[in-house]
Amino acid sequence: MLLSNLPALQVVIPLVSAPVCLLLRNPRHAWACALIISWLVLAMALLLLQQVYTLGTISYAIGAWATPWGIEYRIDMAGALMILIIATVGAVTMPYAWRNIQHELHRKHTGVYYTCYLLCLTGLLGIVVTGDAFNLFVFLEISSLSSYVLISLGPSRRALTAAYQYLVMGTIGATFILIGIGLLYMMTGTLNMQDISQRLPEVADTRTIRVAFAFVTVGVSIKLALFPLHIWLPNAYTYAPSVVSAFMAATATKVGVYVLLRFFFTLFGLQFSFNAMHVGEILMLLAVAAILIASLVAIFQDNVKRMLAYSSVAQIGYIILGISLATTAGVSAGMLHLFNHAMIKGALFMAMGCIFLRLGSVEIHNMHGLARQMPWTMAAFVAGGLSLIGVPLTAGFISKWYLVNAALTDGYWPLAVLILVSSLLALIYIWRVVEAAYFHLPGADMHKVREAPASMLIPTWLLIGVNLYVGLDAGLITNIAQQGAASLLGQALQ
Amino acid sequence: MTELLGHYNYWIVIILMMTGFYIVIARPNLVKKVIGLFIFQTSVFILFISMAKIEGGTAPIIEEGLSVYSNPLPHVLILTAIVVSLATTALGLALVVRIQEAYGTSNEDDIHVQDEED
Amino acid sequence: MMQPLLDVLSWICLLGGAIFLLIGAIGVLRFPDFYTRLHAVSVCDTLGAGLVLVGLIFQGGLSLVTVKLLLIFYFMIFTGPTAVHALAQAALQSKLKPLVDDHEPR
Amino acid sequence: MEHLIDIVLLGLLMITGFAIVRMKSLLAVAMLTSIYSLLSASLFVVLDAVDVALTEAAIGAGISTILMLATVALTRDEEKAPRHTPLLPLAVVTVTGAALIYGTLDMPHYGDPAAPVHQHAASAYLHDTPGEIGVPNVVTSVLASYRGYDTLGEVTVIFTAGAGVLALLGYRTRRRNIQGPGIRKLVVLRVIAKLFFPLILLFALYVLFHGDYGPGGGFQAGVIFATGFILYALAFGLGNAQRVIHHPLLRIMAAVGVLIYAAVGIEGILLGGKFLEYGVLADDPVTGQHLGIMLIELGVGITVAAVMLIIYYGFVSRQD
Repeated sequence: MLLSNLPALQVVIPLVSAPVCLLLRNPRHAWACALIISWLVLAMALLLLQQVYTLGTISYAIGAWATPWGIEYRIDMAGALMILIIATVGAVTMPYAWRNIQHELHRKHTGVYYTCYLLCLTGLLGIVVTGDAFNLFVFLEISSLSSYVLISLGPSRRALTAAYQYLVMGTIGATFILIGIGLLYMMTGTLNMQDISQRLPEVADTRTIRVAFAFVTVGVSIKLALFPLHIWLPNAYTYAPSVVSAFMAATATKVGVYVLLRFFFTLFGLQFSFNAMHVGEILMLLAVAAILIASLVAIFQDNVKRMLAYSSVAQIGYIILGISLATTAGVSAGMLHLFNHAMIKGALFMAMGCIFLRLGSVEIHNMHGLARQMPWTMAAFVAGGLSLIGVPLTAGFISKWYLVNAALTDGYWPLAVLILVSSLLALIYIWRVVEAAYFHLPGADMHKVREAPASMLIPTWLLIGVNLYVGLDAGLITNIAQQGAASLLGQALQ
Repeated sequence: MTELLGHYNYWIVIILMMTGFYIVIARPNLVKKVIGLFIFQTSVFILFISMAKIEGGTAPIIEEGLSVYSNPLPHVLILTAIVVSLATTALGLALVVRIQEAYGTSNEDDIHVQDEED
Repeated sequence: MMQPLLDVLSWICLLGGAIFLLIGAIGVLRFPDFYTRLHAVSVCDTLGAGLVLVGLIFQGGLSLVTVKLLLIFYFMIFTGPTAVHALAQAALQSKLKPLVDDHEPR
Repeated sequence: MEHLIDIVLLGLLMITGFAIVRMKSLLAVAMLTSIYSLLSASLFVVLDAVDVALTEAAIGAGISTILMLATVALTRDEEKAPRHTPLLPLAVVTVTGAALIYGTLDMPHYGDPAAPVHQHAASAYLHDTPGEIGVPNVVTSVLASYRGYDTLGEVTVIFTAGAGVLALLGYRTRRRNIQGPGIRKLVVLRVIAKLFFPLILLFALYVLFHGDYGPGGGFQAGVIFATGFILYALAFGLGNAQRVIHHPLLRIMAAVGVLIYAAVGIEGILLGGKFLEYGVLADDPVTGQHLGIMLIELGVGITVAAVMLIIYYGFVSRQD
């Protein structure tokens, strides 16, 4: 009975636990509640993935109302993979959060932090699972509103302005999406994504649908921080509490990419999106610009969190690059990189959290000689950094390899060169940190710095472990990504 | 001419939407930006409600003797969206209050100057 | 027999209410300072909206609508003056001087 | 006639919108925003969206205005001129607006009964509601049952806002009742507030339980309920209001409302149905629908009222 209701429970259980968390006055209880729920969500995500793997796409009618009238939950392979990413990152960051939150947040905020975190988790899961265009908007707002709060809780006052900037841009994006959904509804008379895609061909050649497409694309691009709409991201990730940066960098923008995939392939269809609207060319240009410019900017950052944030913009460029090819190989490479980058960035931001806990700063010039004091943390950073660069035997290499292959198959050899060049840029900015930490003489106060606590190190290494495992044996995850891409494009070709 | 009469409602609504949008992106005052967002969103609501209207229809509350009702679905969507807009406004204004306390100003340009000095 | 009479009565009330509302609006625009403008506003609240409501009651007849309209009327006659009173007090406390005629009476 | 009212209201909205752009005094802008919201509520009535009108009037013109005024009181009232000439924003707005107007050209005409929106799902809602749900107000039936999951999301959004304001502004309980200057001293206001306070609460309950038959429902009721307490706090001071409903109670209420809603949904699963399937709650599906709608509207009302007060307390407790 519960198993057949898994799609609904996947979202409802974190939703219900959020108000419960608010009621728990003791921060430790709130943390325990959030921890248990996070791991439960991960268990459910694995079960769900297994169900989708064996049974194929799952459809669940909420309230038992038939599809165009009620709201449908629809999970295919791509969705199941996204849920797994969100659940993994959530489950891993929660044990890490306890020390980090104690250190970076005022005590009176800790209880509310866990509530907002659970709400954010709910929102992100809800976006992925839903098959209804308007329901997507509602859960998008749940995740956005809670992430504005999470970011604003950061230790410096600039967290407030970063959150405000994100709120303004995020709301503009959400309103654009709402306008797009409204125009789509106006022309098709339905909100169910499958239903819209069936009714769309009749009206696809109207100016209204074209405008709807444009608005949805721009709105989602703000949410996923596509260059040049990324300006909210560096500040938000720099000034948020470290665990929030890790969680958001690994999930929020990724879910944005997923929404874009849903709209392009499931809703509008490959034919309309790429052949009629030529969105592929535009996305490819923006992705190339994102990769080059953001990587270059990252090199000149002294604050490592900000550097990683710019690197995120570049990595989103890679993912979008894969999607812009609009082939099964390209999209599956994009999805593979989506998974890998979530793991890499999560681990790197968590390593920064460890450093901030002990050092009180994440500026490169304060990190001289840090590797001797915090060997495990810096080793995690190096392992993650290598993966970010795309060195063989790491996860980053696998996804870049598939990306290059996909580009070459379509005859875009300059893209392969671009990926190589940008990997060199990544090498430079990662090297700056490594150089400071390993090859500079330690500063005067450095001997006081101790290694980070195990409760923070183990989660960091868990994500690094996933990275290294994928680097050695990418069979399963590649298979899932390919199936996901095939299911997305398969729907689009129908 | 019918083209013009058929869409005048939407055109005015678009002007309203752009008024709000303009306030958000052009004005440096943080309170006014939130107000701009509010205007922008409210105008989008009017767009949705306009599309629900049927000529000669009545409110979608079923009664004896009536047969033409306006479309209830956009009304439901907008009820949700109004609540979302309130949530955004409340959070945005709460952030402005905190920014005012932390920076002593709620003008974007002044905040940038202070951030540069840090 | 009754219906035309009621219609005429309700139209008279509605039009009268509209005229008073117009007068109130002109007053708000034309009066020289805050306190005098408040006088103009109160015309809208009492006679203007009141007459419109009475006109609507004639249209509604003996039904639930009339009860609701009477309730609205009840709210209006309480809240209107209170709001004006609060406004005037607020203005006075923020040291807004009323405009007075300083000329000696001739 | 309807078209005339429509055009007049739209014209007034445009004038108000432009005035908001031009005005420098933020107090005036906040009041104009309230007027803008009230005008759009009137427009919603003309466009047959009575439920939306009630909500917009209560939320947009009511609570939002209070929050804006509270913020303006805490920040500086005057707006400074922007440092840059707004050429880029103007260009962005022009392009966006032009794109939208381009998009309208293929739209179905305003009020056209043959438009696709009126054909597919909507006509089924209107046709099936009497038999499947048994409430006359179709907006309520769609909101609470057909798309009840959206509404759960909506309650969660409001809950998120409450938690967010709690995190950002916190709260301070007043032990003593600070008698600030200004309108709190007014005897007339106090008498009227005392007179109307119970009536407002009664009206909130009416809106809550009459939502099946007329405009209204949990959201509107919750906001009206909160407005009653805000009036009380304005007239008698925040301390006295907090003595009536204190902060821990508000937290519990905000959480309990969401939990009631979700519990109704999970009860559906436990009784062998789908999530949020009300039909299984009673022997007769229509009775089950009634029961489900009643319970979730109650949950919505409780959460909304509590969150509105949390937000209000949060803003006002910063005032000193």
